[in-house]
Amino acid sequence: MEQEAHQGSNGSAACLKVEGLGKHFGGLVAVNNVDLVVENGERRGIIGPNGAGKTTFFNMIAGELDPTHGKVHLYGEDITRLPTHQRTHLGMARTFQITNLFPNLSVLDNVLLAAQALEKSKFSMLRTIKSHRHIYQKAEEMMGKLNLWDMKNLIVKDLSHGYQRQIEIALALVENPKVLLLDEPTAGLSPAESAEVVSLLKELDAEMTMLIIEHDMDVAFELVDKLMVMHEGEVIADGPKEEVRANQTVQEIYLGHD
Amino acid sequence: MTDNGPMLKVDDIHTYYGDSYVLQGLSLEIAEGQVMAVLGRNGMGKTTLIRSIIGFTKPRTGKISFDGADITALQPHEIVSLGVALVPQGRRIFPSLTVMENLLLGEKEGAAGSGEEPWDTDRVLTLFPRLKERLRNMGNQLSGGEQQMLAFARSLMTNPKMLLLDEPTEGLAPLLVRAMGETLSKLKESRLAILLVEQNMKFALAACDYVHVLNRGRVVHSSTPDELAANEEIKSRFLGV
Amino acid sequence: MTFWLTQIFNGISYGAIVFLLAMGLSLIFGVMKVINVTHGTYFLVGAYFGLTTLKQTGNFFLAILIGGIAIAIMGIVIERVFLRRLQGNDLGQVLITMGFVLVLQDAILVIWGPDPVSMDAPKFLASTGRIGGFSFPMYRLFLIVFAAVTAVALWFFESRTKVGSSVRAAVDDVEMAGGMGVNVPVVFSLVFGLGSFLAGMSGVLAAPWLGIQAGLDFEILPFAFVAIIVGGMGSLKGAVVASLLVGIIDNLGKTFFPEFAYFTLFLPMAVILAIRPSGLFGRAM
Amino acid sequence: MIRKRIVFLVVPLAFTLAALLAAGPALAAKGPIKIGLLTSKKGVLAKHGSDQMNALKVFREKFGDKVAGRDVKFFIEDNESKVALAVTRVRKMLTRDKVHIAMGGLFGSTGYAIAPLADRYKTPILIWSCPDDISKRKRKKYAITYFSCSQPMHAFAHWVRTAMPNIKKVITIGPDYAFGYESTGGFQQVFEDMGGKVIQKMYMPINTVDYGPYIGKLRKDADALFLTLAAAQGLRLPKQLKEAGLANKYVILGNGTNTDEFVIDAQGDEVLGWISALIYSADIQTKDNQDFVKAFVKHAKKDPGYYAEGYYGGLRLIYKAIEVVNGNVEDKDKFFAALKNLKVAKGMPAGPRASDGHGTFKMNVYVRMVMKDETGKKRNKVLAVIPNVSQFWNYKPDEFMKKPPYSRDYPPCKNCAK
Amino acid sequence: MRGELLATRGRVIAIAAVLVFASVSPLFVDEFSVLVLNQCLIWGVLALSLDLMLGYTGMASLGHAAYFGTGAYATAIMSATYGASFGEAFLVALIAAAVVTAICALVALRASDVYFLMITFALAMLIWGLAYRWDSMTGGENGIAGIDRPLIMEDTITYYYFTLVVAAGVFLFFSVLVHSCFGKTMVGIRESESRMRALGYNVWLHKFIIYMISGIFSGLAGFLWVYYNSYVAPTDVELVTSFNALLMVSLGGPGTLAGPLLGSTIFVILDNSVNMFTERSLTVVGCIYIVVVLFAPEGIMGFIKQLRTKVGETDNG
Repeated sequence: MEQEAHQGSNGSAACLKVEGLGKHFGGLVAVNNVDLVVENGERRGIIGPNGAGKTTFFNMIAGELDPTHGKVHLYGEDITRLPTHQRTHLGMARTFQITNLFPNLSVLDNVLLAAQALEKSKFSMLRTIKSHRHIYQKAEEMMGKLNLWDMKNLIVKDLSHGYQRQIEIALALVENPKVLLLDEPTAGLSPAESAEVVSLLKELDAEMTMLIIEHDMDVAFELVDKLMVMHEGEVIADGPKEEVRANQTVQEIYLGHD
Repeated sequence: MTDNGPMLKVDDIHTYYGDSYVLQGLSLEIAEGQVMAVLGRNGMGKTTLIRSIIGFTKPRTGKISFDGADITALQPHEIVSLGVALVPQGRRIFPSLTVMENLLLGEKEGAAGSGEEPWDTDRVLTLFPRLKERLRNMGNQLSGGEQQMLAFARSLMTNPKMLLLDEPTEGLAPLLVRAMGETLSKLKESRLAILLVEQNMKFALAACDYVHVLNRGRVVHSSTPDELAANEEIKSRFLGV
Repeated sequence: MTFWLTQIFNGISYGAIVFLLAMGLSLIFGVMKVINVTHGTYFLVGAYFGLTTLKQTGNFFLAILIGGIAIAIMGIVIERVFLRRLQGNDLGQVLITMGFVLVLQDAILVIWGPDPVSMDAPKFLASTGRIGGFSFPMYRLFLIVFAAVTAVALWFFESRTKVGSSVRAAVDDVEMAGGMGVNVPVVFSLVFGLGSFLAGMSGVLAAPWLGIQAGLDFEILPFAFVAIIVGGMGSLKGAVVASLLVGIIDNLGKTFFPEFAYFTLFLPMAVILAIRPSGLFGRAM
Repeated sequence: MIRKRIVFLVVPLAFTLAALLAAGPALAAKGPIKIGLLTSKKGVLAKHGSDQMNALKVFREKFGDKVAGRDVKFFIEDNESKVALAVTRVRKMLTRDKVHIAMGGLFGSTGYAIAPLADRYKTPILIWSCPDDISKRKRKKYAITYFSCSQPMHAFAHWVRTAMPNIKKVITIGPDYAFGYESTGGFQQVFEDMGGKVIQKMYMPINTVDYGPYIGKLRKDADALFLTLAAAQGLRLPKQLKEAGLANKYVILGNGTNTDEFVIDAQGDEVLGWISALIYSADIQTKDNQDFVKAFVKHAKKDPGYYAEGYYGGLRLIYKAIEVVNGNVEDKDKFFAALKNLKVAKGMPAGPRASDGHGTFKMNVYVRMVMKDETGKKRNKVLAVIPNVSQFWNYKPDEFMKKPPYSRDYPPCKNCAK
Repeated sequence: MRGELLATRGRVIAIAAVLVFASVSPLFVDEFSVLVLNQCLIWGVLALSLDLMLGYTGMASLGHAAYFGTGAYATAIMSATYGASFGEAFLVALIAAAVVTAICALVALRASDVYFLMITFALAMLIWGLAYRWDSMTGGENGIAGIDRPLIMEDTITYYYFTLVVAAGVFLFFSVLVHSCFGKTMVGIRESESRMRALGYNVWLHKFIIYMISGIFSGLAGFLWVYYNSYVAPTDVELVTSFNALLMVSLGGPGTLAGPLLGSTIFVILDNSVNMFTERSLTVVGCIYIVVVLFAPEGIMGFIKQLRTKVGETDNG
């Protein structure tokens, strides 16, 4: 019912549709029967306390985990059992909550690896990435945009956490994804750095659909239109952000004040 | 001994996790019977603090002493035997042990002199009656809430002088969170020192006597819970609420 | 019928030796994640220790005990001094255990010389038993019983004692076991000592049957490896079932397809690996 | 910076080069006569190797390091019981040490692996293991064998048919490589030509640990087992036969390696009564042998076996050949011709040798039975001596060589199917 | 930029120096030294192939003797049993190595870490079992003898130069490979598999390809070895061969191309000379294993790198 209403209101097809998704680990129900519809160009947040099942849910959408039950559709195509790397080819990209880069490579090599991920040339055994002009330019452009170009030759593990978080996003963006999944993009950042990331994300192409897990309410409110609140593996609220904020249960269990 | 100094003293520790520099000169003290909350957003070093105290991740420099003894370089089991108990994040129940075995694993005589009745299976099961029905189940057959109770219960079985709680309310239903708060206040009466690391600010502030806020591996704010509750700036800057 | 009985009995008795060896390997792998290539050489050195004891005292059962204890001590020293610093470095651990294989093989040459030697079982075990038309060596029956008793004892130790549950806890989550007050370094030494003990003991037990001879270590080690790979590393049940399978398959394979004698043994292993990489009873990785 | 880099590379490289050169030969025009000896000091054949090394000691004690007026230098290489390594080691003797002759090889297969090196480096090799075909169909210009694996077995089969006519049906068991095939094949050939029947043939890997499966398959209607055991098989199989209660069920015949002196002390009483044949026994009652045994016991504290005598005897042949050419071993063709046409009547513990002109020697074959002497020590008592045995037995060499070489499948087991 | 150029120039000079040394030295040393150098090259090819997996991609294989052995046996069987020519044997050896590697990779790639070690180990035992027992094909314990090189390569020095050209070719190809697009993905997989997947790489496929390359080139080393030794036996396929290959890589320095070559050179020279000085060669090699693991986990190249950074630091300061 609600899904139809969503589709009707914009006339656009759902970009991401999740039906009855669930994941059990032994006796533990991490995610239970979650439905979610994200429309094209929509920015949707998922919030909830630690252990609510957000990351498990997220990983099932990204393909890192196989759901116990339920389905995931991307642009109408069933991707429930599709391996992660193939989802990327459908236009999906993600970031990690715990920074997940190539620590012993330079910043440039990190971004280049991302930039060639969807190119056939990644199998080329005789030519360097740098000799593929368009890949190099793609990386250069993205790094320029994020002010990372100056540090292109630095080794990632030597950089500060703040820069690493930015590279984390750069790797996801360099392939121009249609759907961007962000797992706590500002985790561990100072307010100033956090604000930078927020403004960076806000400036992104408005057509890009985003699904954001956030812990930081301010970040979530600034970035998204709609919020889904998870708790103990279930959805306890889903709707426009103001509505969710006002929700009594949400107040009670998540925001931590009455 | 304990009367003169703090139960736990963390003095300017610097801890690295792999290549990343997590705790950057952190200091704090907890007295006997005190419930100390440590708040902070993800990635600020809360769990690393717990890991440093219990001996999982040793600080590169700095000193941690417990009950008058320097524990900085001790093995985890030695630290536990001095009277520190851990309720870890994610519960970390042993899946191939039954509930009963999980409990008995850490069973240990308590430190004498507290005057308190020592913790044994009967007493912890009175505190968490739900575990009673599941004693023969394997650790991985429990629900999330039950696992959390078990994690709590087994840590008490070591009859500790101090509890390290790493997000004990993670993933618990409101009813259970409330029960957890009650349990904490009961434990506090028995003069147990408690270090509580939390994301759930409401729960933490209600349970603690004193609160530290962590940011990037350092304590950036210390006050009573009421003061912090009133300090909107600190809350929004460092806790994101 | 007698033919089949004999073949299966032989298979089981060989499985008994393989079990004793494999169980130690499996324990060590389960708790420490060390692929202990030295294990076969422990078996051989244990046999030599047993031999020396038997020569000195004439007591076969004391020889079994001393063979086991000597190797247990050796294993504990190697674990404490070398393997412990390499925790988490899988490859380093494997390579260093290979280094010890070579050093120990050389030590055998120096200490006991290159002579192949044999060891006599006590008289009462050296006879041939007979049930109807089916005759069998008593010593093999003794091995089967011995292995069965050991399996039960290990099971009891693992599932019914406090130390046993500490070991299982360490298999599940070493760090958290330490966080519960389990003395992990001691558990490691204990497990390595127990595993080595089993290896040394099985060497002595096998000696009256297989003889003692340079090269025996690498003749028997593959069987133990197949057993723990098939059974699942760290699993007692797996080691029992797989050792019996290995013994019986090896026997029937050699009987019916002598040219593919090893293939009949290794192929089922490869198939099981392909379907269940963690073995029949191993925990999923 | 670059200079430093070069230093880093050049230094180790220079060291390598220096090491290679330093160890290289500083060849004088006519130094000592160099004899290369291959043995096994490690692995499953380590014991055989130690017997060989003791025999070398006895030999040097007796004949010294001087022959035909020239000094002799020995180069010993250890192939660690690995055939593939034997190739590398022999190659080293021939190229680095530039030995004038090499001797050695345990395992029949080693002989086949190293024989081609003789021709390649035009250096005589006395192949000490007994690869049949090197003196038959796969002859080399510069390789000669000490004897041929099937040679004693031909004679033995003849003896068995003559002396023990009741033994008609035999099961053969042997290790699954050249030595096993040739020993078994030689026995079967003559045994069946003389009306006996081989009713079951089994080959098993040398590293077989449990013989249960093979023992379980033994046919009950045989009169005797013919065993060929190598390395540790001699320890395990007798025990396991006894365990299975079969030790007394069959007459046990076999190759002399089964109860060779290298292993006989370690074997139990289950081998008592075993009858075997080989080119040697410590029990040979000649003066030459008694002297040899005495000298050997002094070094080894045990009796010599065929591994010991063979090494000693082989060295004796080499010295003889050197004497024939008056120490002029540099003329390899002449030297090898001398070796190939050698006749030695005296001083050989195992009796006289005479070249058969086909690349190996004629010699005595001893039929032995394991018995205890008055001190309770097990010995290979000589039951019979078959003198001057040729590798072709009494077949015609040309016809013999038209047949396929002994192998896993030859001679075929005509009487095996039930 | 300058530093990079300098480094490249240094590398080129170093490679040239080694090449010159390798091509000139045989003219000045005795035949045995040429044989030893030849061994260094052949084991070097094996070590390089293994390093592609171990050092660059982070996949530690405990069973490379299997692919080496497949190449070796295929060559021997073709040459000795079927009388195939050098070229035919070459083709069949590589195809056989590829097929066996593909099958093993399909099984082994289902596991990772220590389980991967275990499975590659088990698969190598299977191949050894075949070599040891499949008598009618492999000659079992006898091995296969009498593999003759073509007449033009009969000579030790000629074959050495042939091996040198092949090894140099392999080195050249590998150095292009590790710097290529695909080479970067290898390092990416070593650094973070999950990130590679999230970026859209079919990590399994990449690992499979790397495994294949590594296996085929190991087979090539086996091919070279058989024509070198004219003989193949089950001991060439046994566990110790796999371990020695790992030791060579670890000794020289995993994740570098010079390392495996250096490691194999040192190992081969030691292996051929240690028993000239002592009877206790087993202990010596055993101690090398232990010392490398404990004190030189990054191998000699890692040590040199450290030293260089130190020298560089004192230079600047």
